Parts: sequence; structure tokens; C-alpha cells
Amino acid sequence: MIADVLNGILLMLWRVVSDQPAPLAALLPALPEALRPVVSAVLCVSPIIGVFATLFALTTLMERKGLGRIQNRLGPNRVGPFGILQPAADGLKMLTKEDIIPRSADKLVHFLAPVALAVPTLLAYAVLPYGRNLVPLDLDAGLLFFFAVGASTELAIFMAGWSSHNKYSLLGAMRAIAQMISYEIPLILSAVTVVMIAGSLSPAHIVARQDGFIWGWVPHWYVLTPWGFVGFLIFTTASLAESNRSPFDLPEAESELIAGHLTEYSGFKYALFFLAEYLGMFAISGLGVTLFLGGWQAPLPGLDWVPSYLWFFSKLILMVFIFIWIRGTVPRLRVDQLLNLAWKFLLPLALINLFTAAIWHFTAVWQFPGALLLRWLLSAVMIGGAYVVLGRALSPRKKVSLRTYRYAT
Amino acid sequence: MLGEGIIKGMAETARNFFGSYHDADRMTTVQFPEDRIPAKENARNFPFLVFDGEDPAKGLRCVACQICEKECPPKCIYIVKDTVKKPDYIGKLQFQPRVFDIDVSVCMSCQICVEVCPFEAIKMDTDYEFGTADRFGGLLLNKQRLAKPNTYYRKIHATEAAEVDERLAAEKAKAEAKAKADAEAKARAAATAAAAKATPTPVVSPTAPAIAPAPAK
Amino acid sequence: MQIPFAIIAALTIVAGIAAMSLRKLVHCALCLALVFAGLAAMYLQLGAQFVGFAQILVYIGAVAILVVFAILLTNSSSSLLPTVRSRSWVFGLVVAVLVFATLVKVILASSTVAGRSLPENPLPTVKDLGTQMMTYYILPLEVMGLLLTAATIGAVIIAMQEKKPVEPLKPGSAGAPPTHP
Amino acid sequence: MQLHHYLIFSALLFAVGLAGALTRRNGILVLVGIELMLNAANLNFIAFWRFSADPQAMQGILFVLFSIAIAAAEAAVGLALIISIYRHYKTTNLEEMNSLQG
Repeated sequence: MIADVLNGILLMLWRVVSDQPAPLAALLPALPEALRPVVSAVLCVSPIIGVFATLFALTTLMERKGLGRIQNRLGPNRVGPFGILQPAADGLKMLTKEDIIPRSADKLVHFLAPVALAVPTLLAYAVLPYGRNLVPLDLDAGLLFFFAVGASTELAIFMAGWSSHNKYSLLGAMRAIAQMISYEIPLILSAVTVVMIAGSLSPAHIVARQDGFIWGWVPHWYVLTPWGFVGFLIFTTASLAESNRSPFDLPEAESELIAGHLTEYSGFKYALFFLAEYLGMFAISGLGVTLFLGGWQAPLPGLDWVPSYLWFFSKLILMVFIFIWIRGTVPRLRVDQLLNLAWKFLLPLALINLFTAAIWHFTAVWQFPGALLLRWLLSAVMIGGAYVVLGRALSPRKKVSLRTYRYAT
Repeated sequence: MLGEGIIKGMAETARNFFGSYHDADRMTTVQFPEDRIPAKENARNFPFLVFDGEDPAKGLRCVACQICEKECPPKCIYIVKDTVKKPDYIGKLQFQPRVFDIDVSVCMSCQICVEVCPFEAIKMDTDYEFGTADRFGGLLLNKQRLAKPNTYYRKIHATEAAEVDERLAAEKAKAEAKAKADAEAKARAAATAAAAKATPTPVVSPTAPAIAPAPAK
Repeated sequence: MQIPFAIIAALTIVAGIAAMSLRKLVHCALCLALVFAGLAAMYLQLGAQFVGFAQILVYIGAVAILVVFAILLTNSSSSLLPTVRSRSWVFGLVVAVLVFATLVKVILASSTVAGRSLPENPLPTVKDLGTQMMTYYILPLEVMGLLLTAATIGAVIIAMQEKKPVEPLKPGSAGAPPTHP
Repeated sequence: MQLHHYLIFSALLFAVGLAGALTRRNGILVLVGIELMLNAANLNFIAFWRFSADPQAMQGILFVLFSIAIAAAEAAVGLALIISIYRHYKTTNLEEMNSLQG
């Protein structure tokens, strides 16, 4: 019995590492009937939490070091060699701090808000395909599930902002909700283009559709089509806003709102918010990788022997690095600019992108020479024209001129 | 064109990112406890007391006039006058402080004490490492901790110190010259007096009584 | 099957009663979100995946937020009314109890409902649902799109700030000008 | 698990919504009560669909989907009405909105 279980565990690990199907099937038959659902749930959930918590720690360090380098600094380098123990020090500091609840706060809601934020964020990980046979829950409507749990984090942010009984908190929460609702639409519309072309709401199936190579070496990823490229850009912009990252970090704009809905949180609850924010960023980056960057597919034909989950995570880290790079570059937007960008630029562009994807799909039957070039040109004209027109409408009309002063020279 | 600026900015930050790895000149910071940026000449942090010579007890320029104590906006200076006088750099007898405390946790580095001091006795320091576990005693600097030699002052604020030294030297020279002149006058007066004694007609010089108490003032 | 249903049902009903009886309106809205979540869980338990997720997306992600915004915009959360119940609350409660009793009696008496348990037939996939919606139900779908557009525009126009703010009327107060002479 | 469990549950939810809509004096909460009643009806549709002989016929699901869309539109318009009424009367108390009373 014990030998069977040990054997099963080893076989399962080997199947996970070597990309073989149904790793859990190797272990479960060795267990008693009653234990199977519990064990399979634990085996699905614990690696996700472990891996992404580690990734969270690494990302905070990478972010601080990367931002330092972008600003010609060294970044944290004191705790451990090259500062790699910095996340542990940060965590210890965070957890040993006093947990303060404001006297006029709504105690129960104040307590529940971080939980209500962290739980949906973790739920979103259930449907992402991490490797060739590694998807915890292959739901038929997985993408809808992802967006549904993503939408329910807004209420948690409102709970945090309202229960703190602080004007900065409430304003920050209101900004966050307005921002998340506005950017959810371009986000979902850009994902809908992929759903339309792939013909499925299941992330695993969408990844499977991006299999293979054009001309033997160009991967068949959606980002390498005109509509997919624009969709990816829209998706990245909207996901920056959804995860409250700079330049869309208005909800916690320090200079105006202290820390927005986080103002009255400290200690463990603050750590939970921080964790949920980063986990949300990973989840949405993982979705971007799944939808546009081919998920766990290898980028070149000869690289199939590399385990598929390594490709997934390297793409994920690439996305996160781009997020950090953007954070180090772009200044924060104003509220009106933020909402104008969502409603007057991204939304029409995403709709036109949807049309372009449809045209791309229906012109796939063209067989004459130069058909691919013509399709590319057609799409480029449609999207590029829309981009120029919408961008011009969005840019401020008034020419900015040199400022002159009446009394000072 | 929308997005042009973002691409330019991203290129700039990417240049910074990669440049910071091979170009040490780009770095804007130093590793503090090991490396330090040398203090700029006009840097100032908290005041200190200047003394001349080797012995702080003897050479302290402060005469406990208490102007700085009165002028200090946050009232962080505390002075008690000593009853014993001591000669200053010119040789005049002056008061001296028995207690001179500055609470640097209150001091706001405004430099007003330096502006008002007529004796060039208090100057701004550039030292900033006052970290201590004892926030009451450790940040209340007494006379011993505040007193620093003039050579130190010359080291941290070279130009300013040269100016001050020149002025003090000039004053000292003037005072010495005056003392010499007085001494000469006195000698002359004494000679005149001696001559007057010798000669039968004693002429009382009208200036003699005025010159006689010259050393005191 | 029985225990999860009991847990979800109890949670939903308690949250529903709380949503209808708490004093602070924001608490009511949060309990409302809990009711929606419980119903979504029940849809999932019944095998209606797409509807369950749509329920979360639309009700928790949009309707609950709308309610919260409305509460904050009308400043109802801070007003301290002497009572939250209307004058005819006993009447309302009696009507609700009577409706419930009637419904239960009808359900228990019905012969088509009695003792029916889950059939073993396969459930339709999301793809089947989409196919149905885009073929047989295309007209209702289009009408729904039109309705949503009209509702969006209508809601914006109704809630839009008027150019000239009308003098606020206090019905019943002495200083209020007569509305219709 | 039988059909009448779901039906009784949804009847109870309907009654709670009805009671709330009839007893509360705040306009927003009356709307919330109406939402609860709509949701209870939706649950009935799903339950009947699931327990029908042929779940491949998807009328129940599709009806609920359309009903969710209508409920969203209803909530948006209803709350917009309440906000505009609030602007006019400075209250959301339904008993004070009696200018059409004879």
C-alpha cells in the first residue's frame, strides 16, 4: 500500500516533469476511494500557491532592482548576496507590524475586504493551462470564469475603501472601480477576438489552436497576426489598468490619495492586499500569454524537448518584465485622461479590431499568390487608419507653447 | 502620433537599464557606509563651537553672551555663564560658558546662531551621523562634544574659515598694535613724567590720564 | 449533493434576509452580492456553467456595483431615518408570507414536480449554447442588444446633470412653491 | 436531490424579496428586492431545465441569459431614475415622493 503510494507519487512527478498526460492518474488509484477528491484538490492547489508565492517574492525583488537600474541606481543589495533575501526581510517586516483598525471603521467589512480580494484572485488561477497537460480545471467556459472572478474583485476594493471610513480610501476605491469597469470592456473585447477565431472559451483549447508553425519556423501564435498584435497591445494596456499598475495606478496615487483604499490597512491585511495585487497581475499576464503568446507552446520548432511549463513561465516573466519596464517609464495619468483612453480610444479600437479579425478569418480561403500580403495590408489599413484617427481625436487640440510670464523674465 | 512618446521613453529607460551595468559613471548613488560623497563646502547640518589652539577648555571662543540662545527660533540652545573669567584670543578677560548644550533633535539647522554670533564662536558642522539608541541624552550635545578645533573648521569650510581667520588675525593685530601703541605712549608718558620730575617745571600732559588705564575696557 | 445544497441555500437565504432588513444600505448591497454569489453557486451545482459565470459577471460585477454607486450618490448611507420600514410594513409582510405559503402549497401539490429527480442525460456544452443562440434565437439576441443599447442611452440621459439645476422641492414643507398651479 | 427542494428555496427567496420590496421605504432597496425576485424566478428556470427529460433543449438556460440581460438593463435604468429623483427631491424615501397623490 505505502509502496504503491510512493511509487504513484514518483510516477506522478515524472509525468509532470516530462509533460505526459494525466499526472494525477498515476497516483490516485493507489489511494482509498474517500481520499481521492481531497488529495487531487490539494495536489492541484498547493503547487499553484507555492509557485506563484515564490514568483511574487522574486517579482518584488526584480521590480525593485529593475526600477533601480532604470533610474541608474543599484536597487536593494544588502540582505543576502545581491539582496536576494530582501523579499524575506520585507515579509518579516510586514508580518510583525501592528494591525491597526481605525476606530470609526466598519470592523467586519474592514476585516473581510482583503479576504474577498484574495480569494477571487486565487480562483482565477484554476483555469490557466500551465503546461501541455497541466490545467487544474479545464472548464468549458474557462475564459468566462476568469473574467467573472476578475469582476468580483471590484466589490472587494469597494469594501476596503468604504469600510475604512476615510475620504482618501473612499475616493481611491471609487477611482479603482471606475477604472476597472472601464478597462474591463476593452479587455474582454480583445479576448473575444481570440475566442471568435479559436472557436472556444476554454483556455486549454485556445492554446491547442495555436499549435504548429507557418513556413516551418514562424509560430502560429495569435500575436503574429495583425488583429492579434493589436489585440495583444489592447489587452496589455487594459490589463495594466485592471491590475492597478503604473501608469494607471491612480487608485493609490500617493501624491493625492496617500495610498487610496490601502490607506487604513497595515500589517498582515496590507500584505494580503499587496499579494493579491501581484497575484492578479500574474493571473492576467498568464491569460495574456495563453490568449496571444501561444501559452506553453515552444517558440521555435526544434525546442519541443524543453518542458512546456518552462515556456509558459518564461513568457509570463517576460510579460511581468514589460510591466515593470512600463512602470519605470510612463508617468501617471489624470483621471479624465484615463477614462478618455478607455472609452474613446481602446473601446472603438477593440471593436474595429474585432471586425478586422472577422475579415482575416473569412479571407483565409484566398489561395492566389500574394494573398497573405494582401490580407496583411487590408488589416493594417483598417487598424492603422482607426489608430491614427482615434489617436488624433484623443490628443489635446491645443498646441502646447512655451510658457511666458508677465512679471518675471 | 499617439504612442510615439511612450516608445521614445521606453528606449531611454532601456538605455539606462543596460547602461547602468557597464558604465559606472551613470550611477547616481554610492554605497553609503562604505563610500561617501564628500560634503560640499557650503553644506551645513548642526552648529558646533570653535576653539583655538589645542585645549578646548582654554581656547573656546564663546564668551557666553547668550545672543544665540535668545535668537534661536526653536530654543534648542542652553547656556549657563561661568563666574570665572578667562582671557580671549586678544588677551582680554571674558566670561565663558559653564554649560553649553544644543539639543540637535530640536535644532532646525537655520544657521541664525552663526549669523548673530559676534565672536565667530559658533559655526555650522557638516557631520550628520547622530544616530543613537538614546534619544534624550544621545541627542543633547554638551560643551565637550560641541567643541571642535579651528583646524577642523578650516577643513570643512575652507573659504569661510580663511576669511574668519583673516578677520580675527587683523583684529588681533590691531589690538596688539593698539596695545603696543598704548605701551609706547605709557612708556613715553612715564619718560615724560620722569623728565618732568627731573626738570623743575612739571608739565602735566592732558593725555596721560586717558592713556593710563588703556589695558582695561 | 444534499449537504452542499443545504449550505448554499441557507447562506443565500440568510444573506437575502440580511439584504432586506439591515439598517446600513451598504451592508444591504454587500449582502445582495452574497445572494448573487450563492445563486451562481446553485446554477453551477445544477450544471449550468455558462449561466453561473454570467450571473457572477453581470450581477456581482455590474449590478451590485451599480447599487453601491447609487447608494453613495444618493447619500443614503449616512442619512439616519427614525425607521427603515414603511408605514404599511405589516401588510407587506403578510402579503409575502401568504405568497410563500401559496407557492409552497402549489409546489407540493403538483404532480409534475413531485418526486422528480435528476435525469442522466448529457448536458449541453457552451458551444451548443452558442450555436442555439446564433441560429434559432438570433432575433431575441438582436432585440436584446437593442434593448441594452437603449437602456444604456436612457440611463445616461436620465441620470445626466441638467444644465439648469431646478430648485429642490421639499414636498409638504411650507416654503415649497406650488408645482402645478 | 429533488426538484421541489429548488422550487421551495426559490419561493422562499421570492418571498424575501417581496417582503423587502413591500416593507422598506428606501427606493434603492425596493429595487434590490425586485432583483431578488427576478433571481428567484431565474433559479426556477434553471431547475426546471435541469430536471427536464431533455436538457439538450436549452430554453431554460437561454431564457435565464436573456432575463439576466434584461435585469441588468432594468437595474441601470431604475437606479438612474432613483438618482434623478434624488436630485429633485433630495431624498430616496418613497413615502415622501407623493406629489402625484390626489
